[in-house]
Amino acid sequence: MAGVAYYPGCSLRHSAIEFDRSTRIVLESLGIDYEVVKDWTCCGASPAHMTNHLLAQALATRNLRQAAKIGEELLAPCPACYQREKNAEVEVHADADFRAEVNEIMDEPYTGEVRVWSLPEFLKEKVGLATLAKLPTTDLSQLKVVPYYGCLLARPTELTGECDTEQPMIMDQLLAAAGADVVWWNYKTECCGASVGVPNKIIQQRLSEKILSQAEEAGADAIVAACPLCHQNLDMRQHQLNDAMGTSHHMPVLYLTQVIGLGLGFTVKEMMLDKHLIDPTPVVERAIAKAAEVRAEAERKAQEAAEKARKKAERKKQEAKAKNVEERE
Amino acid sequence: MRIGVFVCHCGTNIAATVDSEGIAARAGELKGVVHTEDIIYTCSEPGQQAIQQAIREKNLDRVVVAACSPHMHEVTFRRTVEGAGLNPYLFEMANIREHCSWIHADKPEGSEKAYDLIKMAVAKVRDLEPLYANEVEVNKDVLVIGGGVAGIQTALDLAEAGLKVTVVEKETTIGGTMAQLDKTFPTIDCSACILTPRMVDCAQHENIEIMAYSEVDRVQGYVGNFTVDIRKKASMVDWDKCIGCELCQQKCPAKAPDAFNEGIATTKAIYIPFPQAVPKRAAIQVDYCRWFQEGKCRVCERVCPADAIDYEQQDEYMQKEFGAIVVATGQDVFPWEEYYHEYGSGRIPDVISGLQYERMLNASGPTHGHVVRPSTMGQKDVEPEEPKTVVFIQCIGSRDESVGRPYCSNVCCMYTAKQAILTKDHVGMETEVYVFYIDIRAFGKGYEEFVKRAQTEFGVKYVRGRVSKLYEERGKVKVRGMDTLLGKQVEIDADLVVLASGITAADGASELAQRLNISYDQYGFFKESHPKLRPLETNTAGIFLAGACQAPKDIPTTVAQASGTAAKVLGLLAKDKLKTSPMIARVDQSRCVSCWKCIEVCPFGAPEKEELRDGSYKSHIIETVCQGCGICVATCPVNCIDLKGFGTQSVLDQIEEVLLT
Amino acid sequence: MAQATEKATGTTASWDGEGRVKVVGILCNWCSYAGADGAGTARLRQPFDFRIVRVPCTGRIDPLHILKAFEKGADGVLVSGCHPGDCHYAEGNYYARRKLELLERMLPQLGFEPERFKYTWVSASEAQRWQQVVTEFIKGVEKLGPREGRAL
Amino acid sequence: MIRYNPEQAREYREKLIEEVQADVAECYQCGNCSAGCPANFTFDYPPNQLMRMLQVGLVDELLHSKSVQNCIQCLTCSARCPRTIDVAGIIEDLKTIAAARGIAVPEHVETFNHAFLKNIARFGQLNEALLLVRFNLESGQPFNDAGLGMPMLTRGKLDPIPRRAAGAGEVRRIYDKAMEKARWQA
Repeated sequence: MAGVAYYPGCSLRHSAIEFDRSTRIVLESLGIDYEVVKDWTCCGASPAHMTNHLLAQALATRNLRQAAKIGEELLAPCPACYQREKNAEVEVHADADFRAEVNEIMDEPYTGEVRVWSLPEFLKEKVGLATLAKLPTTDLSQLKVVPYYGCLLARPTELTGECDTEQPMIMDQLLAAAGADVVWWNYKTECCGASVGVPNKIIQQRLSEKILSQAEEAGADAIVAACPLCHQNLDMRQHQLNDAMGTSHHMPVLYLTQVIGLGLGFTVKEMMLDKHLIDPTPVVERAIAKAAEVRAEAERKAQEAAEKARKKAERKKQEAKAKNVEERE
Repeated sequence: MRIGVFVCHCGTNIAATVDSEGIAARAGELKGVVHTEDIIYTCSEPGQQAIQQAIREKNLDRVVVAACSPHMHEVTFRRTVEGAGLNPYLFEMANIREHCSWIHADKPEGSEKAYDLIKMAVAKVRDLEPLYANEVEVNKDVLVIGGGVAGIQTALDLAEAGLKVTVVEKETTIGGTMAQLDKTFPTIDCSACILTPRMVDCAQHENIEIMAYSEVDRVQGYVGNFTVDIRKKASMVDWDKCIGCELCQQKCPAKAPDAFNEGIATTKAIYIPFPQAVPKRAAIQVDYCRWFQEGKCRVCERVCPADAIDYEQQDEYMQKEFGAIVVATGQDVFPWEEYYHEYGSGRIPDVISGLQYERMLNASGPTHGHVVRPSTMGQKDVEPEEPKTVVFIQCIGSRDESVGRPYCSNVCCMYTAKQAILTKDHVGMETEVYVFYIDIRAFGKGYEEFVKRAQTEFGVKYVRGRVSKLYEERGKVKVRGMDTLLGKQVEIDADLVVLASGITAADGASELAQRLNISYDQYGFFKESHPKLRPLETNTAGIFLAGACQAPKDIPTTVAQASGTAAKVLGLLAKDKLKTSPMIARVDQSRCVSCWKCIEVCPFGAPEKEELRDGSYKSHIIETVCQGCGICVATCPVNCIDLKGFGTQSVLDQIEEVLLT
Repeated sequence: MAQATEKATGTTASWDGEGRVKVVGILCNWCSYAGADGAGTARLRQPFDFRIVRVPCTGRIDPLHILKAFEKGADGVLVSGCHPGDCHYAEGNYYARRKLELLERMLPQLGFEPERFKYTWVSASEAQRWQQVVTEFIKGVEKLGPREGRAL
Repeated sequence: MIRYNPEQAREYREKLIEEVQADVAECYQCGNCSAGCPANFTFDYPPNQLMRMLQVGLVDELLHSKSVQNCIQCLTCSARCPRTIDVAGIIEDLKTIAAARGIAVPEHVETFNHAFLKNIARFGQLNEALLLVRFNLESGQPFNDAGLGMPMLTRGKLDPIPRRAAGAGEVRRIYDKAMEKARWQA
């Protein structure tokens, strides 16, 4: 498979560095060769498209142009970047006039046909659930997780490739394949208020609080997200939110690739769990330990059963012998 | 040849974009046209008289009327010319309204096109010849497909009038959806009390044969003479022996989903849907029967006092003859779980459909009429809990393009009002009852008053707005909605949420339509022949519609339509012989090469090998069997078959005439 | 009887006028013809350059009818019947499909642009679809313009 | 007493059909968009009323509304609209119009967007630390998110030393040209 262009995006450089690292490690261990887009720049995020459509599409298209130098495919792990890039892909490829308009304000024109992938879609299509399910070495069956898609991985379906905006499934499937215990809940796609986390806290706090309490309601050990902004709001701002709302949530928030990585046998350290403000390490280690116990218990039971069976057979043989003896006499 | 051309104004319907007077005048130049005339309303009495008068005075031998669609008035004008002593098949219509004046704005354009259409009609009428209808014997038995209230009503009306009726019902009992209901709006009288006596009447009527648990596999023939293949599905119970004592059901150890109770309760693998079932006979759901699944059990066989159980039973196939068919296959409830994921996709136990709630309200239902929260039902050491707050949401699968149902389901507003009232009545006036609605459709007799009662007398709170999401929190169902009149979001902690699921076409409706050769709309509802003038007939002569299979309907409308349909059937079968259309195929035997291709392709078996005096065999069309589709005409390699009324020459001449410059 | 005649007899709207194309439609009586009726009742605007011949069933259509139309100077021919499975005569439209498939493949051999012939399915309840089908088809023919050398 | 504005209604209906493929005339006021809107409590008009205002042409009121500013573009309204109207798309379009007309609404969103764009126009890639500082100054709330600074720094989640990315120059040019064009159009 030709190398895929990798677009980290601004958040993954610093605030979401663990998402970046875990993603790269997982990609590498799955034998996917990728190359970071040369001289990539910000996709414009919501501020751009809330301000000026042409600006938004041009900023995104510039990155498509850079990606085209690597190949026909672009992987953008950050859903915010993904949607901006995908949006540009769709409009620019479909509308020649608009492409011209965009090219007009860029230094060099974009002539390519780059297809943009979201992380979950990429893993599902390129690796495949069946293959992925064979790989895990660490047993996560005791880790109860609720997949949180947020807005950008669920809406609109035309961009996300999901079949349904209310019940997206890709993350569920990937997590299940990674061996985790996926819990159904009502809040997969409710907005966390990401885009206004900084300027309009009150919105973000109200929304994020609901998500945290719903996750608790569902009895989850951790929320799994695949978006730096959701993560920022749910993890980094959790204390802030507790103070503001007078709640006492303590809900770890993991990145999708961190869970997959853990399943693939990478350590808590390698997956950079220590980067989180709500440290997921205890939960994860407890789950792994519990899984071990459960397995041991199961094995013990199996042995006992085997033992019983053996004894029973033994007894039968004895009786049979005795019978024969009687008959002879 | 003396052709008369009559151009209609249809008030301004045509005249607004077509210069009827002008083109009438121009039509005089056409070959064979000896009389032209423009008339304000040609279909009116003076209009028709004008035609007849012209035929007599100018002794016309061909007539063209340029007006609306032949589907509208061809029959009318055939009668008109016949009235003036002209053969009705020497007449042709030019459709200058639906196909011209109504789709064009520019008058010169409209007039030009209308004139072309008249040219074509004139060209065709030149090729026409007098035709004479044949007569066929009529079979007076009637098939009614579907044993719901519509089918029951039609069957009883027909049987009372002395016709033999066969009712084919796919379930093990007749009664349909109405049998599931508790009460009916706007009178709140008991559904069973009205329906079950009628069901019994059906069963006991000497002229009615009920074939329950059966399906229509194939329909052949034509009006007056249909041949229908019916399959009686294997119930694994000999119904001649079964006495409906329910002993098997009591003793059967295998649980099975209870379709009649909409899945809110379970029944047994061998079951009788409900106590008043007609016929009251047991059937085995083999998918859940231990004997069929695990090869052991046979309890029912042991306990059956009539020894009616027959594990080897197979489907029975039979063929019957009918003169007319009434389709009354009803509707299904919209499967909201598959579409409304924001409402929990059916994973939230206390969110149920209207029909499920109806079963709960029903005294013969799983809770014997007690309203309880499903989440507290049928569990050990959990006391079933009555809801204190009940929320109804309307327009579920209605008026909702996002789920492909833009139409209004017609009954939900009213059944919601009814259920809201019954909730107050069953659980107590102190219960909080909310109804989220977009618009209230209370169009029927006494309906608006009924909704008003719900609001005033029973204090049901109507909230104008829709609900965006349902989710569980601390044992309640959170209802996140909007009160558009306040302009405020509302959140309600509900104990029970009832979704007013709309009406969707019955499962397999389109397949049945194809078997019957009747048309259906994009939602799967069967299409009437004309929405206003022929609402009970289909496009296929001899096949009629009754009830919700045609469009969402409530009980009063359904029953009214069902009786109307019965009247239509009686009208048809009152005659001993039926005139058949003479516009059928004809073989020129002198050119037939006996290749029998016509016999191969005919869907009706109209062509036959006829022995001539010289002992040779030539193709011959059985006139009463031919339906006039013309497939054989287009197939015959030597063009020795032609279609009367749609002759090959007439088709070519229309094309040539209109393209002529 | 009201309107004056001059306007209509004016040749402005003649079917042979500048930029006009001549398109003939052969429609099944039970579905597409009724669908076109529905479109009219709903006042759905449609192109002027179209004339309809009604037949009881597309199964009655002989490919020769279409060739004849071209021979007589049609710039395009549109055939429309019942959706497969919905034929009023059970299987007429299947026979039509077989014949017209072949014709469709043959026409380019005779030097016809594929856009000049189309056969499709429009049911009696698909008024809007009818408007769309006929409008698009005629747009296609207009792109090509009148056929050079009227004869086949 | 308000006056309907049929001209504006017509103009914007056509504009939105053209630009967002969404027809406000299709709205039958079921209120689903408002019911699900997570930011509604900060709005002065709920989404369904925005749609109504478009239907009758009260566009200026609309462009000056908090609702248009505070919409967080989560697309819940679009996803659940029974008439499949892209409500969020419509609001986004209104946002850009408001921005182009330089309509100032007493909310910080506009300030934040502005600070954000300036930031990337300067560095090419977003520098979160600087964005925060700049926004806090401009919005007059110096200690906003101050609590996050330390933990993020210690976890290497903040980049104190801003570096210009290679593409920064082009981003700046794109920014200027696009904004120029918009101003000129408005």
